[in-house]
Amino acid sequence: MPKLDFDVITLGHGSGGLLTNKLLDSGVFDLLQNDLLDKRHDGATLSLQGATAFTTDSFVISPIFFPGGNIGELAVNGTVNDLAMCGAIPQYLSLSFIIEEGLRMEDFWKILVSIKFACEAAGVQVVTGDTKVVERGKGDQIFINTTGVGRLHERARIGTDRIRPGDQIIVSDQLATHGIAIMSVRKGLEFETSIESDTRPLHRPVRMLLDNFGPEIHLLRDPTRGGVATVLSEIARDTRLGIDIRQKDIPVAEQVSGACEILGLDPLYVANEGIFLTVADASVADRVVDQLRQDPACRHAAVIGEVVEAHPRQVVLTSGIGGKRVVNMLTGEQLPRIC
Amino acid sequence: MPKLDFDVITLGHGSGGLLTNKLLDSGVFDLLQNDLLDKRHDGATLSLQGATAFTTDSFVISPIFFPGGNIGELAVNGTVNDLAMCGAIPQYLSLSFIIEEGLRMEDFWKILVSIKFACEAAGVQVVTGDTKVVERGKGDQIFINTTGVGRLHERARIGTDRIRPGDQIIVSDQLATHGIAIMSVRKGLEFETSIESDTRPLHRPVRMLLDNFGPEIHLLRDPTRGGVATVLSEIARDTRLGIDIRQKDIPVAEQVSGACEILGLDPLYVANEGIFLTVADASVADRVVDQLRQDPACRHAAVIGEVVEAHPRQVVLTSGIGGKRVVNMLTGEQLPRIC
Amino acid sequence: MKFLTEYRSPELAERYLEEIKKTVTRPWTIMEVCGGQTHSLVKNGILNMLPPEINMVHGPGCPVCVTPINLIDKALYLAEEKGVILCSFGDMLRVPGSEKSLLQAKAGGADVRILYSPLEAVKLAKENPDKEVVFFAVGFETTAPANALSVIHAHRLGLHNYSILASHVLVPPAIEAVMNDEESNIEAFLAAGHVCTIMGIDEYYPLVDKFRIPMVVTGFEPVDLLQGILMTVKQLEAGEAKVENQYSRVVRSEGNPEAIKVIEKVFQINDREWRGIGTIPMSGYEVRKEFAAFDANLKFDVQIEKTPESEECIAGLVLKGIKKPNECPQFGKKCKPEMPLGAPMVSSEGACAAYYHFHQAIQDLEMVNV
Amino acid sequence: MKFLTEYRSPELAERYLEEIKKTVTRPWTIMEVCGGQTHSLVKNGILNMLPPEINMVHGPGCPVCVTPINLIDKALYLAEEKGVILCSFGDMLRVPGSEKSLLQAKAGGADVRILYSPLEAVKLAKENPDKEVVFFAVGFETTAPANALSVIHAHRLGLHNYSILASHVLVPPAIEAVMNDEESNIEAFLAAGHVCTIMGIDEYYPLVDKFRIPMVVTGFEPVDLLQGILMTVKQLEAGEAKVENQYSRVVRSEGNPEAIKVIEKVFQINDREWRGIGTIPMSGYEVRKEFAAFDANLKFDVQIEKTPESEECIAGLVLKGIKKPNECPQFGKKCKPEMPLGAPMVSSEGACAAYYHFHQAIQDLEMVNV
Amino acid sequence: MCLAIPGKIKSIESQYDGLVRIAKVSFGGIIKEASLEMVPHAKVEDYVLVHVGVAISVVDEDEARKTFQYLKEMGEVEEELNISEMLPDDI
Amino acid sequence: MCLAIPGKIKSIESQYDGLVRIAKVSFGGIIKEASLEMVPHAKVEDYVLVHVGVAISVVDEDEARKTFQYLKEMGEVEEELNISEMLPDDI
Ligand code: SF4
Ligand code: SF4
Ligand SMILES: [Mg+2]
Ligand SMILES: [Mg+2]
Ligand SMILES: [Mg+2]
Ligand SMILES: [Mg+2]
Ligand SMILES: [Mg+2]
Ligand SMILES: [Mg+2]
Ligand SMILES: [Mg+2]
Ligand SMILES: [Mg+2]
Ligand SMILES: [Mg+2]
Ligand SMILES: [Mg+2]
Repeated sequence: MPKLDFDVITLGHGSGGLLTNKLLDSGVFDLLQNDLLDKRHDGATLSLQGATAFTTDSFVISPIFFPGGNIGELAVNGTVNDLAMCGAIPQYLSLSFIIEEGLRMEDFWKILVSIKFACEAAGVQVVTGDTKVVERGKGDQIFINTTGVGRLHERARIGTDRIRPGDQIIVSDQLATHGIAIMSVRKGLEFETSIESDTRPLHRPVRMLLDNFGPEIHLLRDPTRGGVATVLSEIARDTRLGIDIRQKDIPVAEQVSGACEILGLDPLYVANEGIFLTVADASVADRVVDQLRQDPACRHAAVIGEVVEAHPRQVVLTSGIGGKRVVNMLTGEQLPRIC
Repeated sequence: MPKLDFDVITLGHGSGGLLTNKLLDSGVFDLLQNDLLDKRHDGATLSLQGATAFTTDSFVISPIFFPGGNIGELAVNGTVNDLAMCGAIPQYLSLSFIIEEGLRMEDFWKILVSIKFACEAAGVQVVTGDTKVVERGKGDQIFINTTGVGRLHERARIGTDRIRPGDQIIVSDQLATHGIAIMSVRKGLEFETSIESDTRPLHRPVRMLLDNFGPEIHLLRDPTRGGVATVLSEIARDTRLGIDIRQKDIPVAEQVSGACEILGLDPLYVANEGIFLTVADASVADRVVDQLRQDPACRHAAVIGEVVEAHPRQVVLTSGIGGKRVVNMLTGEQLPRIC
Repeated sequence: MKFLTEYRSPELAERYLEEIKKTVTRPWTIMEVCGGQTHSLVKNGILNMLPPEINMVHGPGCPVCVTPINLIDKALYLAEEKGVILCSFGDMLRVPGSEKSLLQAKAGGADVRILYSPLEAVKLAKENPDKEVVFFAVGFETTAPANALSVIHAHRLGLHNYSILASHVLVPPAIEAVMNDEESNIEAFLAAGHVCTIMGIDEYYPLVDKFRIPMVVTGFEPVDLLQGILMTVKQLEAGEAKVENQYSRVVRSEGNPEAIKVIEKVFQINDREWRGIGTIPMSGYEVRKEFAAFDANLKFDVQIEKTPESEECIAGLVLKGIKKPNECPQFGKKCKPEMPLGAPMVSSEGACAAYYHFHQAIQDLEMVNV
Repeated sequence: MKFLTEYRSPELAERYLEEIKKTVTRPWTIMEVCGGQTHSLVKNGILNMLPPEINMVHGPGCPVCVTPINLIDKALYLAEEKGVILCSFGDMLRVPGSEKSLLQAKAGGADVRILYSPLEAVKLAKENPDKEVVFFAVGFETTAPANALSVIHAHRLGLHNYSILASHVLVPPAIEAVMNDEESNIEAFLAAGHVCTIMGIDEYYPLVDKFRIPMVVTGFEPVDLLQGILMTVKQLEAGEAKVENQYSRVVRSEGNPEAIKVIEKVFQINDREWRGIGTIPMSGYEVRKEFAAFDANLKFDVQIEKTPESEECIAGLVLKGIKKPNECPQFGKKCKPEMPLGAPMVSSEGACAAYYHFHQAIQDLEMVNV
Repeated sequence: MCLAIPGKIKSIESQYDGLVRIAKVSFGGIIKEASLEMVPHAKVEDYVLVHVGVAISVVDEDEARKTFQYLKEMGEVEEELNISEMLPDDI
Repeated sequence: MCLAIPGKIKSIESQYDGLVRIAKVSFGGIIKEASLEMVPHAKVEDYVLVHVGVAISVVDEDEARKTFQYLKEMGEVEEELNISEMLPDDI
């Protein structure tokens, strides 16, 4: 961390004047340094060719530091993953902070360092940014927006319109880990043991799938907020096809399972970060799973169900004992069911 | 406004589940509709060629509705203008909301409608977006991030490295209007009369300058936070040249002047939205001003000073009575000087 | 997870199911009293696996569902007008009072918090000596010891800023009310395993005698439920009516004497209004006078007008097992989880919500237009 | 703007300047007492326009600058520990107390607000009956009527939750203290126009008699200041020492009798500590006993330990006109507006900040490394 | 109603000068605190049924087996199902 | 110290049952409220010097002219500067 005159962020650091310049020059620019990050202008100039994916997300997670990560790497990975889900190779990010006055500079610095490493891990560059500071009580320590651009993979043919009955639904790893990691440190619900978030960039396994299977990969989605249930419901709605999934094949870590039992949560509705969902042609499904399992981030990849013509626009789950039930979108926010 | 089951935004609307879908499908997508805005995916696919400007800003203004505008049009205009300042033709925006629970749907809708009109006025399309909801007391009604891409104007040769001694400093219109408009509705400081913000897109006058003067336009900057003083200080610092400006030539509206007197503020440090600053070759400066004045948004365009070899890295102002003083960056946040 | 996963065994479930099919010879109507059991039946898809002769109807055993509107309005008043930190379990926050839910009050700026345990609320009171902390203590007998303990802990800590807004209901009087209803056609009960863990099974002998119905104390996992149903059907087919305990691994005949002691120390039995059902005599708990200082009802003198319940909602009939949720004209139409008309559509233990979320019956409905 | 723009006329300024140059024959040291005048002199670049013979030195007339650390610490304590709504004028919020400024306390969660007027603070108290509102009432005589009025308004409204933390200092005793300092070499004063608007000019005759120095009551616009300087120089060159009034368009000899009445109703004169200078007898206002209920000093019994002032800061010498800001070894080095060592670097009326922001002397300094 | 889950006691502490026993209970490896005030005889390694932070019963292993033995006892199946034995002890 | 600006009274209201007069004062067209309690004789169209929301003096037009006449009176310049006349009345 650089030597600074200040140890907390104040409104002045968002004034656009001297303190903003000092904050940025204190090391932010050095840390994130690259050829395109123009320190002295409000925008970057990129040289882009052809089909380019463009995606944005704001990250508002609380707490900002959680087991297994922090809001900084989450913000990088989240947008890197959204680009990957478009079938793109992530290239450039914009980075915009909304900081609540009083944030400790030390925390801001930790977040910045995480951003740097997350960018390196994902092979992306932060090329433009923005810093705002809001009054105490008007924010929640820090919010981060990342917006990303990336070149479309030449073999990618991604779209709900490409989904056919018989297609297999594959998850890349265990469900619910991130959501439970966050919930496990929430005031009033916390556990004694911590579950680590699985936040990570997914561009590598996605690229591998596109390299190897190209157009046989019909859809990619990261089941973040709303969980797998919501993403599958959206797919069923958009394709007007049915989806069958099998509870017994859905990978969930033992600890995460335990936490869900205690809190009365269904892992299908819990938010994820480090996993993605693939809808692939049946002919390649097993090979997709085999390939994925070779990536350390996807060791528990599994086919969990398939697209069907029956019960259009509905997701039906076969329970562990063989019963069937409908799976809907998450309604409202996810609250622990205790009583 | 669409008929809805809810009249305020709740956490559930940011859950990513059913309510998020309902909110977006209630009319948001319809309102902002265009061919590229993919309702069903987390990103858009654009076809971009060659040098492309990329810029981001988060908007955290309070109050969100102010005389002459609201946060929605501000968020569009702000990024449109940053693209224009890069010498680019604004094309596509991402749009990301961080909403505090309890925001009235009516207010959200008003903001959305403003966004729509601002996009139309600026000729840009919102192609991807994100909606988060934070707990009451963890935000400030609504924050908006817009990130923009736009094709570089082929005649644009913008950069501080292109600035030479003798270059003229031109402002496109009256200073401090926006900042005073906001301040004039702040609790405890408010005026009986309201000053209207001049928020507006500036891509048209900029394009006109680039069409007509191309490489003779050496720099474009929008002096938002920190005001004209800060931007000029940055230019002096980055070019290692001096800048002379003349107080008598700096256009400020009478009412804005009055407000600055009462609050003890210097218009040079007040935030702007609807104006930009051009550093142009001396040979074209007068024609630049003439051209600008033909645009209704730039009726008060004026040469306010020039780049000099003397006093490198310093901005010196000649006061109304002919005295000289140094102009520095804004320090800290701008507080009214009353006593 | 031991003692959990075993009872989810598909092999075992299949055998119990086969055995049920072999045993059953004619239609039977069985009520599972407990909302947790309803939730498990639909979540595991059991309702569709049972032979058609077995008609499971869903009881009033969702404490969130039967909490009167008036009491929710009281909690809202405390949170919004009295500025207390109002805490409760997750699902309780979604239930609509006469105008809004606690979650909506929270969106409006009230300090409403979700806790895992009432004991956390006591900690909160200790950490916030300048604020009043009120725990909205909803529950059946199962939750009563924890709620009572919170009062005892607060008392022991000398806290003056902690109180509970008790909304406690009791199972046996509810069974009696259901059976006394003329329209009821229930022939047997799965008794609520966790309630019996506290109270034991002795309370059920008089009911079995009075109404001559089988009563099988049952657990919550799929195999538990199937075994409980099998035991019930066996009694029915044999023309028997006795109390049996499927859930003996945790339920003792005498219940949990320590828990009963704590409940009796803090609470006393009173007449109680049930949302959708009406007042049932001697069917609830209120805080004893000795602990009046911890009774939010007495501490904050709140007079809230009674609001009539929605006329469109047939929750009363659903809770008494007279109608299935999908027989309600509003089910999935004007009444959905994101916009509930009645409480049973709110809690995921509520019969209407359980049906809405999980049950195949939804296929018969117009799809939600999303 | 009428009565403002005219006094910024470059033509008029030039003629006054010429006249000053014609009049002056030898070096003179003149102090403008008021920080507002310092601000105007540097902002308009007048210091560099004056003939070299005229040495303007800058007085202690910045109320924000001379407010003792101890009082700021008190305000901080009220805001942070007592949970009051602490309001004041903008610049006051930036001044460092012994550990932090009010702005930093705000960043830390305290409810600190910037107001245009103390009368707004009374409104705030009326709107927030559950909160204590304290106005940090900083000022010279000019501000005293407004601060006093706020007390009268609050009294009239029957408010029990409003009080002021008065930090009021008086000009004539400060002039006397400056003149009594052995190191002082001041030969004439521009008296503070707005203070005289309230108090009139009679207070200055005894000072002129005692110290035999010219005293010209002067306004704030560039032409006002130049005329005031010209009038002063004329006296000096003529060997005269009298009270003159350049600012007669608003300053009457007797001052503003209504304002004086209001001040005397609410305040009484007391000995007063000035930051950087020390205690000056009979140089401040405190709230009268009759209005004790509105005196934050009495209402909140706060005992704050006195903190010694920074040893590196020579504010005392600057405020007494003995040193120029840029003669301070820390000026622009360890002491900058964004990180002030002493109060005069904070307020834009403070001599050090005025120099830092506007004065050409900055050219001689190493550039800020931004 | 009343979500209650069995977990294994990993350790026991006391609070209020020994008046109250608090256990760390593992549910599939995730640890949460539970009051043992209602189960005074519960000890480390026991499985307790926990509801809203309070242990309300100690699980009886022998009784637990009955669900697997029931069908055999009824004479309806030949062998007792060995599911219980197949499962690993909890972590 | 003490930023005070002259503005023109546009209208006068009373508060506290007529005890207090409050004016709307225009500063270059921007209107702010100021208490007239310290200037009991101030009337609409008068220019008052306002400091932190309180009018502390009525500007005297004749006296105001003196700054423009001073140099002439001193015999230093030939004609009185007519700047004051050149300026438009405030809005
Ligand atoms: S579906 Fe809704 S309206 Fe009908 S009974 Fe259930 S809660 Fe009431
Ligand atoms: S420059 Fe700073 S340290 Fe020096 S006298 Fe001024 S305030 Fe004090
Ligand atoms: Mg996205
Ligand atoms: Mg990590
Ligand atoms: Mg995303
Ligand atoms: Mg995504
Ligand atoms: Mg920016
Ligand atoms: Mg930008
Ligand atoms: Mg507008
Ligand atoms: Mg911008
Ligand atoms: Mg900009
Ligand atoms: Mg998103």
